[in-house]
This record gives sequence, C-alpha cells and structure tokens, in this order.
Amino acid sequence: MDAIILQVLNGLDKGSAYALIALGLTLIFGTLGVVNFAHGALFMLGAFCAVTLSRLLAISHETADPTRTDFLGNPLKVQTPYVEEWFGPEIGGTIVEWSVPLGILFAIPIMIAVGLAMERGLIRYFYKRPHADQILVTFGLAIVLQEVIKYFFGANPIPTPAPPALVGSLDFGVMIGFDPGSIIYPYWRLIYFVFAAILIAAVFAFLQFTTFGMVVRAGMADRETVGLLGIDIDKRFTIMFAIAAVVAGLAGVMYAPINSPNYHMGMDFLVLSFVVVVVGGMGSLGGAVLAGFLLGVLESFASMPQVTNVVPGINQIVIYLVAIIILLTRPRGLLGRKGVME
Amino acid sequence: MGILEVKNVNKSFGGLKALREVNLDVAEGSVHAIIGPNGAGKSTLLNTLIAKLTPDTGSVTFDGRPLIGMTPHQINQIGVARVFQTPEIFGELSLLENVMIPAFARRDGAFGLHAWNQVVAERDIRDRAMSLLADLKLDGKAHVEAQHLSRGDKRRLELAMCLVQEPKLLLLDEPTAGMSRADTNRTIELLKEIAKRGITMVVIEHDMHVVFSLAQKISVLAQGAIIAEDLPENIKGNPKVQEAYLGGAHL
Amino acid sequence: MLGLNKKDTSLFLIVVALTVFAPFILNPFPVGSDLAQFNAGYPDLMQRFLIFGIFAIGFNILFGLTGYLSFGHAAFLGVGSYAGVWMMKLLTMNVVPAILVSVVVAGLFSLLVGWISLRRSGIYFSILTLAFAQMSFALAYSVLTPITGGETGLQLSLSDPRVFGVSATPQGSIPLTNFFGLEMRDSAELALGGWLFTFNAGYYLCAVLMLAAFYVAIRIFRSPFGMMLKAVKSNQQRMQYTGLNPKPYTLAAFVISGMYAGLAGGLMVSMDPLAGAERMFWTASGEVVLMTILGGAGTLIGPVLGAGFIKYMENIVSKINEGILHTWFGFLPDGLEDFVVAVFYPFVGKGWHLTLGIMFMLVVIFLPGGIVEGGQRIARLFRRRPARAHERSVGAPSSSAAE
Amino acid sequence: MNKLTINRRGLIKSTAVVGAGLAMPHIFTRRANAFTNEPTGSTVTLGFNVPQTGPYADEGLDQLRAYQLAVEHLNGEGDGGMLNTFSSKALSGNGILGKKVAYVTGDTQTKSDAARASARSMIEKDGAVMITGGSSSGVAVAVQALCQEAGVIFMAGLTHANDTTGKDKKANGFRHFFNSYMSGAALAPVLETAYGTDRNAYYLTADYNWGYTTEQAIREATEAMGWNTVETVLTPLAATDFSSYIAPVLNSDADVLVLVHYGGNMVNSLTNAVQFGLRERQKNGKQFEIVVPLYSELMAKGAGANIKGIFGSQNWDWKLENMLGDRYVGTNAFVRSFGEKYGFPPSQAAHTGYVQAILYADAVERAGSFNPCAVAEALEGFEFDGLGNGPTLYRADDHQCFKDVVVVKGKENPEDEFDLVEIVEVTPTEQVTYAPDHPQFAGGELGSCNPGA
Repeated sequence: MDAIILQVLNGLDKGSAYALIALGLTLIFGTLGVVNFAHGALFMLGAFCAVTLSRLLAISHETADPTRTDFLGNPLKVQTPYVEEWFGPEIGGTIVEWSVPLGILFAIPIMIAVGLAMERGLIRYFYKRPHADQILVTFGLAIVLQEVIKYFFGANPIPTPAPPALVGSLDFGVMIGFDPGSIIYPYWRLIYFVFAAILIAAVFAFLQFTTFGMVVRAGMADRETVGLLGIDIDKRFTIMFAIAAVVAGLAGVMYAPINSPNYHMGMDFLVLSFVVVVVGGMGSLGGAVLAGFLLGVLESFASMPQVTNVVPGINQIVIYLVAIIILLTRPRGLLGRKGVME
Repeated sequence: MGILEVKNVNKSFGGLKALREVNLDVAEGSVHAIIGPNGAGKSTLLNTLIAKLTPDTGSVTFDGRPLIGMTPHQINQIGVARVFQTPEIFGELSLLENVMIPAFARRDGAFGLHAWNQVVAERDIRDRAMSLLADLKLDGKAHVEAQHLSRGDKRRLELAMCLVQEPKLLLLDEPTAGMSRADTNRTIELLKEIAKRGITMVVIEHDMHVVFSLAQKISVLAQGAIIAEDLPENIKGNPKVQEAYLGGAHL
Repeated sequence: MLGLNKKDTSLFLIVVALTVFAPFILNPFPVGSDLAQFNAGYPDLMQRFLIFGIFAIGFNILFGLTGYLSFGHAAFLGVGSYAGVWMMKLLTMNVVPAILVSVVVAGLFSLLVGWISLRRSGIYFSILTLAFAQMSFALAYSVLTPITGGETGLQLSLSDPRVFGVSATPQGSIPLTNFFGLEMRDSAELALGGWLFTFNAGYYLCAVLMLAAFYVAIRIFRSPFGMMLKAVKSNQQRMQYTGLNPKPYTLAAFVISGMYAGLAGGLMVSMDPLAGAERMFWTASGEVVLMTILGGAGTLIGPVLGAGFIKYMENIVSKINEGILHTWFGFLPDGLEDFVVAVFYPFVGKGWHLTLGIMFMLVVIFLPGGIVEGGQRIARLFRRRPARAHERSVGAPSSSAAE
Repeated sequence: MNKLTINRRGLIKSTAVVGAGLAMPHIFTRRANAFTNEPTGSTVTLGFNVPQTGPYADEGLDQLRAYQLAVEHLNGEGDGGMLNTFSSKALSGNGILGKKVAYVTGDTQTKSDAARASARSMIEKDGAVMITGGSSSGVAVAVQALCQEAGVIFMAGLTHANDTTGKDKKANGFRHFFNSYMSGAALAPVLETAYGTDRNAYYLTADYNWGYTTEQAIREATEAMGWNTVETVLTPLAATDFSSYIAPVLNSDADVLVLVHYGGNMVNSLTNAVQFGLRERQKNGKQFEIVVPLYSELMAKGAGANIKGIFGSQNWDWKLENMLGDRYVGTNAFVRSFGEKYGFPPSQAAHTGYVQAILYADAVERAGSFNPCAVAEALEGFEFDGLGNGPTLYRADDHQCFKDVVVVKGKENPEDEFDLVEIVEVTPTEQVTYAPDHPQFAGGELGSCNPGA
C-alpha cells in the first residue's frame, strides 16, 4: 500500500512535468496550428535560466591564497562571490543558494522575449505552410538552441540544487498513519507538483475567465470567423505563444533541482510530450493535462520491481503501449476534438 | 417500386431531431427534387444515403439492396454518385487525373493496384476522361491543377467525375448554388442531357427555377419531415408548403 | 525508354550517370590538397549516400504521395538489418539472401504496424508509428539483447554456425560479405595525376539496387496506383465517394516503403555487417523525415538529395577539427588567422549539429520546396522564361506532383 | 579472383607527386602493400574517434585534448609528458619510426553506427593505421570489430564492460581501461571494511550490456563476502527521472543501494536517491549507503554535492602520485603538461586515451613496423611502468591491461572545482586479476590478427 501511494506521488510528479510541457505544446497547436518541435528546447532554456542565474550570482572576486596550492602547485585562487562581499557572507550565501526560486523571476522576462522573438521572427511565416515544413524549421531551431547552450555550458549535466531549506524530504506516511520512513517524499518534488498545479490552473483560469482568453478560445475553434469579427487575433496568438514559452520555461526552471540540466534535456522530453498531447487529444488543453498525469502514473507503476519481475521490459515501453491502446480505442485520444490535425 | 426507397428514416443529433419518419420513393430514370427551407434536413437526408451518416432507425434500399451498413465506396460501386454542395475534388491533381480516378474506380473496383501501368498507357480510360472533359468544355484545362479552377468549373468537374462512372443514381446537392444566371441555365441544360441518358437523379435545390425546369417529382422537407410529395405543378399550390416557406409567402 | 516518358527518362539517365561516375564527382580535389577534406568519394560514404537514398525514396512513396507522415520508419530499417545479419550468421556470407530476407522481414513487420497504425490518420497516425518504433528500439536495446546484441549491436562472431560457408577463414578471421565471391570491400583505385579515385564493389552493388529502387519509384509515381495515392493525400472523402477504398492503397504504400527501408537495412549490413539498435531510435526515423522534406517531399529526386546532404554534413563537416582550420587559414597573419578560426570553429567538428540546424532552417525558409526547388530556381536562371502553361501541357500527365 | 586493395591514402600521398609528373593513370588492382594503410610517406596518420556530440561529448572532447597532447609529445613538441617517465625508452620524440604523427578526428555520437561510419572514413579516406577513442562499451565493441575486419589496430578508449576483452574480444583490439570485474574485485574489500559483511543490497542497473556485466561483477564480488542481494531492477537508458525506481527502495529491506549507471543516468539516479533522503536513512540498525561502481570526474561534477561520500572505482585519478607516491609515477608529469596546456586537470578518459596512443607508438617503435600483426605481438604480454598506473601488464590472452584499481569516494569538502573525489584506497593488481577463461569473460575468441590487405 505504502509502495503504491509512493508511486502515485511519483506519477503525479512526473506527470506534472509532462503536463506542463504538453500544455504549452497544445496551446501552440490549438491556437496557431503549428507543430512546434522546438518546444522541448524552450523547457531546456528555462532550466538554463536557473543555471545562468546561479552562475551570475556566483560571479566571483578572485584572490590567491598562498597557503594552499592548486593542482599544478600554483597558489590556489579562492573565489568569493561578489554578492557575498556586498551583503556579507550570510545573506550573500543565501542569495546564491536561492538562485533556483529567484530563477523564476529571471526566467519570466527572458522566456517572454524568447517566445515573442520566435513567433514574430520565425513561426508566423509558417502558419500557412504545411506541417512538414513547420517540423523541419522548428526542429532546426531546436538544434540551434541546443547547440548554443552546449557551446556555452558544455554537454555535461550541471548540478543546480534547490535551496538547502527545501532539500530533504517530508515523512508523508506518518501523517496518514504509516510507519515512519515508509512514505517519504522530497520537499522539492512536492513543491514542483503544487507549482505545476497552480500554473495549470492559472492558464485555465486565464483562458476561461478573461475576455482575452475567450477570444483566444474562439480563435482556436474558428480562426477565420473571429478574424471576420474585426478582432486582431494574430496579436493575441503572439501573446499566447509567449505564454506557452513561459509555461515551458518555468517548468524547466523548477525542474533543474530535480535532475541536473543538460543541453539535450529538451529533446529527451520532446517525443514524450508529443505522445502526451496526442493521447490527450489534439486541441484539448484538459486532455493534455489529463494524459500527462495518466502516463506519469502508469510509467511509475510499470517501473516497480513487482511489475518488471512479471513482465520484463514493460517499464521500457509502457507509455507507448498505453498510447497505442488509447489511440485505437478512442480515435481522437482522451478528449480530442474532431478534425484537428487528422 | 422505385430504384431508391427510403423508409421511416429517423436521425437525431443529441436532442435535435434532424429527420423524422422520412419516406422517399424515387422512380428509375426520373429526376426527383427535394426542397425545403434552410435546416430542414435536406443534406442530412442525402448524407444518410451515402453512408456519411447512419440513420438511427429506418431503411434505405437501392436497386433492391439495403444501403445501411455499406461503406461509402461500396455504395458508389453499386452505382450511386454524388455531387456535393461545396465541390469535393482532388485539388492538387490535374483535371484529367480527377476524372481518370473515378473511371479507374468504375472499371477496377474499390482497389486496383496497377503499380506497373504507366498512366499514359491506360489509353481507354484517358480517352474517356478527355472526351468527357471536352463535353463539359473543360478540356482546355485538362492539365491545370483542379484547385485553380473557378467555383463553377469545379462544380462541372465534380459532375464530370460522377458522370464518367455512368452511375445509375446521381445525387446532386445544390448543383447551381452561387452560379450566375447564365451558368445556371447551362447547368440545367446539361442536367437535362444527363437525364435523357436514363440516369436517375435526386436534386436538392433552393433555386425554384432549376427545380421546376428539371424535376418530375418534388418532395418537400420541413423540420426533418416530409410534408408533401407530388408533381411539380401540384406542389406550387400546396398550402402546407407555402406555410413551411416563410410562413406562406409565394414561391 | 523502359516505359518512361521523355522527361522521366532523362531524369533517370542523369541519376544513372551521377551514380556511375560518383567516384569521380565526389572526389574533385587532389589527394593531399587542403580541400581534400571535402572529398566524399570513399566507399563508406558513397555507400551511405545510396543506402539512405533508397530509404528516403521509399519513405517518400508513403509521405510524398499519400501525405501520411510516419515517424517510425527507422524500425523497418532496423528490423531489416537484424534479419540480414542473422542470415549471414546462419546461412551464408553471400549478401543476396541477406538482402532478400531483410526486404521480406521488413515488409511483414510494416504490414503489421501499418495494419494497426492506418486505422488513424494525421498526427494520430504519426504517433502510432512512433510508438511502435520506440518500443522496437527500447526492447532491442535491452530485453531482446540475445537476439539483437543490445547495446553493442548484432555482429558476426568466429563461432557462427554458417550452413553454407565457413565459420572462420583459414587465417582465423570472420569471412567477409560477398556477392557470389566478389567481396563487398574490394576496391580498384585509379590514380590520375594528383587525384585518386576509388571504385568499390559494394558501392556498385548499392548503385545497381538504388537505381532499380529509383526506377521502381518512378514507375509507381506515374502509375494509376501512384495517382490513387496522390488522391488519398488530396481528398480522402472524395476518394471514398468515388468508389475507392483508401485503406488498401495506403497500406500498400506503407508496406512498399517499409520494404524499401528493409532493402536499405539489408544493404547496410551487407556493406558493414553490424546492426545497432540506435538505427531504430526516433531520431533515426526523424532523420529520414528531414531528408525527404529537405530534399523536397513528393519529388522523385529530392529525397536522394536530402539524404546525401545530411550524410555529407554528418561525415565530412564533423571531421573538420581546429588543426585543419589552421591549415586552411594558415596563409593569414597570425592574429587574423586565430580570429577566423575562432569564427568558423563553432560550426564544424563538434559543432556540426549547429550547421545542420541552421541549414534546415535556411532551406525551409528560403526554399519551401526543398533542395529540388533550389535546383529549379537555378535552372530557371539559365533558361529563357518558358510559358509555364505550355510546359505543363507537354509535360507528364501527373507533372503536378512530380518535380 | 584478384584480391583488390582497399584504400591506401598514405601511399598515394607520396606517389601522387610522382604520378603528377608522369601524368599516367595508375590502376591498383593488386595488393601493393603488406597491410592496410601502410604509411609510405613522411607522416603516419592516427584516427581519434571520440563522441563530440551527444551526452558524452565533454568526455570525448577531454579525450581529444589528451590525444592532441600525445601527438605533440610523440613529435617531440612540448615537455614530453609521460614519455619521460615511461619505462620503455623506444620513443625518442621524432614521431613514430621517424614519421611525423598526423591525426584525424571523428564523431562517434555514442552510436555504434555513427562510430563505425566515422572509423571507416578514417581508414578508407584518411589512411589511418590505428583507431582509438570512444566513451562507451557499445561503441568500443562495434569499432573494435570493424578494425579487426579492416586490418588496423584499435586502442580502446573509455570502455568498462567485460565484453570488450571478454566475449567480444578481437585480436586487433587492445584495452587499457579497467573493467566491470575489476571494479567488483576492487570495491568489495573496501566496502567490506567500510560497511561490514552483513548488508542487503538493492541494484538499479542500466538496461544494456554494460549494466548487465557490471551488475554481475559487483554482485559476485559482494555476495562472496557475505552481502545479500534483495532486488535488482533494470532501468531504461532513456530514463531521465529515477524517482519511481528509487521509491521502492524505501519499502524494501535494503540498506545499500548500488547504482549501476553511467553518465547522465548516474547523475540523475544519484541525485534522485539523495532527494529521497537515502543518505540520512537508517535501516536494519545501520546507516543506509549508496555505491556507484564506475566513477568519473565529469559525473562527479554533474552530480555536485550529491556525490559526497559515495564509493566508486576509477581507472586513474590525477592525484594518484601526490597521494600515494612514486608507484604512480607519470601521473604528475601528465597532469602538468595537460594542465598547463588546457588549464584544468585531465579526466581518466583523457588519461587512458593518452596512454593508449603512447603505448601504440611505443609498440610500433619496438616492433619496427606499423604492421598490425607486428604491433599486436609487441603489445601482447608487454609489461611497463611509468604511465601513471604503476606496473602494468598487457595480457596476451585477451588484450586487457592489468594494473591497480583506484577506489574513490566523493570528497566532503572540495578545495576547488577540480577536487571532487578523494582516493580511498588502491586495490593492487593481484586482487583484480582473473583467469582468461573466467565465466564473466566466457564465449568469444580473440581470433588471429588481421593485417588487412
């Protein structure tokens, strides 16, 4: 039982990453009709916003310490971050440690700028082009973004820890009557889940309760008609693209402490998030979120030893197997609309 | 016994009853028009005939065979062809190819591989397609991509695609909608020609000029039900029909 | 000629000429010159051009004609490769049975995958094919290691129980792949002045099969069958109401393109008898999609050009290192030399992906029809503007989708 | 029928000049050389085939740096590095057999297909007589088989699976790096001292060949000293989040977690394990421990603080000579020349690459020929010292190097960014040596050397 609760938590946690990426992907699909293969790269850029900020905060003042030597036998150069010099070691140290949460503030303007630049500079010329062309151009863009990051940060994963106060784990089991230590869950993963839930809710609320959102939803349903009503739908779609970029970016920032960011993390998620979007059903935001959580939970269950001992290799293929079954039984995925990219 | 019989067909979408207890009996070789106000269920009725929609209850038989349960291509294979309200053509293909494809379908059935036959070698099919295009004055554009045609030309192309199959029954959904008066008249002449070849036609039409020039029998559909079925001259005076159309305005 | 019309015949003859003389064309620079780096006329790469050309031609029969975008085609290539290696392990080192079995096995596998995946269309179809391919990759890499060799790939060993042939040569080596005794690695070389040209047996076997595959593709494009496939892409609804069942057509196209992939896989292991699981990974499926779009989807020659382009980048640009840049720009003054090298360095060697990404974007932005369109634009510059309508009427009946 | 030659660019480069003068076409149809790519000009070309793209790119690039350094030293440039400490004095800084060393580079992409394509282009186009490098066993095994076929020597780079010199060994292939068995044999005594003999181990194993052989090696070694294996779970290569594999550990009886992962997989699984509080956990009255059999500096860097106190094994470490003295002579010489050129200490991937290049050159020099068969003979049974690992034997039976294995753990308080691991102990050669027919290495034959042509 405790094992199952743990896997449900894991599933929800994995699912929130899938859901966040898939949500942005499907927003872009739905509003702009663009197959965005660079969406994973946006997620990766978000994570590197956190990395960049932690690097920026750690920009240091170098002093040579003659009592110690470096690997070549020269005096060791000691690095003191400027923030520590300015605010004192205590506060300065804390600022450096809190670089990931601060990364959220840092990432929002950057992701907006990236999103706007991408849409205005490139994507908008591809609205009327075949999906194949969109795939080629966004895939090319994804490679370019990835290589640029690799050029500056290398291929190795970069550890980006959560603030020390949020490291460690919560003994969940005790709270619901299990033995201590049987269901413990890392704080940061819980935070990630809550953060994802808030972000998803915010996007839905925005689309549901604002006039802006109403127009966008109308545009998703029938772009031409809304255009005929004299509404500048293009401008709103540009903003939607930026929002999708921010959602992906924030998902990336918060993900950085869970797994050290590397330049290809976007590609690793890309295929999965496409599967999630399609299983959820094209053009359905709710479907994308639902499928994200569903696949996350199923993947977690499939990786339990009790399962893999019975069906070896099931953990390798469970997501794809489930995707096939769902698509064969429900032609348009879980909540898909008719006629979208069929 | 007509060639096409529709019996007690019902179809509803959610709570909306689109067709209720519709009966239709189309005599072989006749032109049968279906008229009615917007939203009366005319297109829905046509769609149930070609398996685009499945009726909830009721039966449709063509030439003595039940149509319900057949796939669209099977229905076509037994001799039913349809012209749509918005022309359904192969936009990226040339006019000639557009007409050759149904000709192949007619000759070889639903699936013929012919991977090895060069198109140019299929002389007879090609020649028939060309002559039909010539009949419809489209031969000059035989190698133009169909999507570049005018709306009227697209309709005529679609008609050609149906005619090349020499169907027993031709379903026409507003064949003259959006056409100029001159084009409409030309189409009427064309359809009369076709009728002379003995092809049964079911026509949905708004333009009463067209209806009364062509139809031998008219069914009037209102709110999903047939409210009248009669000869054209009798329909004009039918008060129920006048009632259905704009609350009694004259036709 | 050969049942092709005049335009197709000339295209085919050009491709024949290019293929036969590729060892000359691809080695334009003398050995030892600075630019010899750009020579691509060595057996491995020339074989790869043709093998991936076959793969892309086959993919284009499905994608270019019917518009169904399969994102799992690499699985058929992989399955074909495994089948080919197993034939060599168990039967004979002659490549003929290996290639035949590769084609058949890939055909059967694509029949299964196509049968299921073609129940859906559009992106739903793409994801179904992707799912099958990813499952194939994941299982081949892990659980199926006894059959597929897993991480290290399936390879020959000195103890293979070969029915026709020996397990090991008298010298104690694994026998080489051959075509009735002609070893695939055999080459003749021609030194002409400073130039050196290599004529490789394996290359010419690939060439024969590639030309056959290309010829078959032309015939399919021009046949009524090809016309039906274009009709599937254009308007499935009309196709149905015209009395045609689109499913058998799409399935046939799917299986044909799966068999092309199998042929490519079989040839790949015939040239180099090792089958790695990575060739089934989604990026490999993505690569053939990119090759086709890059070259020009729906055109006859485009996919081959796209395949050549990507393989050239992968094999030539990735080998340019800093040292080579310094030799090239050595004539510049020192400071300037370092600067120029620093500018170019991120784009070559370890940065070849960056160049590839940029090229993808440039091609799709400026040449919506792919490389073929680039060729047409250049050709147009050299011709006096012919009336387009006239050109159409004298061209092939289905010229709309070819070229 | 005639046996045709395969490419021989080296020959052509020299004859091209003459050929140009004569302007006479030559057609080579017969074997003109004794072996593949016999260098006849004034240079000899080596092929450095490393991952330059993909997850192991940093490791590959570090290896490439070491190769470039080796080339400098072989050609008598720079400070000579380990040539000064190497026990064999055959090399004199004038290239190899008097020929200047040139090199070509390629990208393996950590894919066996791409690696073979790259190696083939080096052999066919550039006339390389030796291929070296790589950062995974899959690639090593694939390229080794290719070199055997083509008739060139393969000096393996970073490859740790038993198979490379076990079931997939080849006469033309040589491995300096240690292997799974050695990791197990080296770690077991250290783990016994640190964690005792009464332990329940839980294995998370990468689901591919290297994972299988390493898990087997560690299990056999630890079970022999009394540990109990409670569960082994295979994890997909493509996995990025290991939480669902870590969580069941909490509900098991295990008090040790062994992460048989490499590269990004290891960084993520370790990070996840630490997140779930496994480091602070008490189980069966003991402190819970994590072990990572194969370590590397880059992985330690990627895992950051999570690596602190975690045991693992390494082929070599740049601090060896400083910590443990003269036995590991060569280490400091190499670190100095590498560090001064590039500004940071070399990784073990760089070290093994450098050593392999030097060993190859030395073998050629001693054999007096580039002929792969002669080189192989010179390497087989070769005993040497002064290359940083202490006395080492290149065993003739399987072409595996036998030397001390370094057991390390993540450093608690690093002095600087390069100081990530500390050396716990060095397990001496005798303890990690095994019989050539050991079951973990069974199946497969070396075959006989192939000179190509």
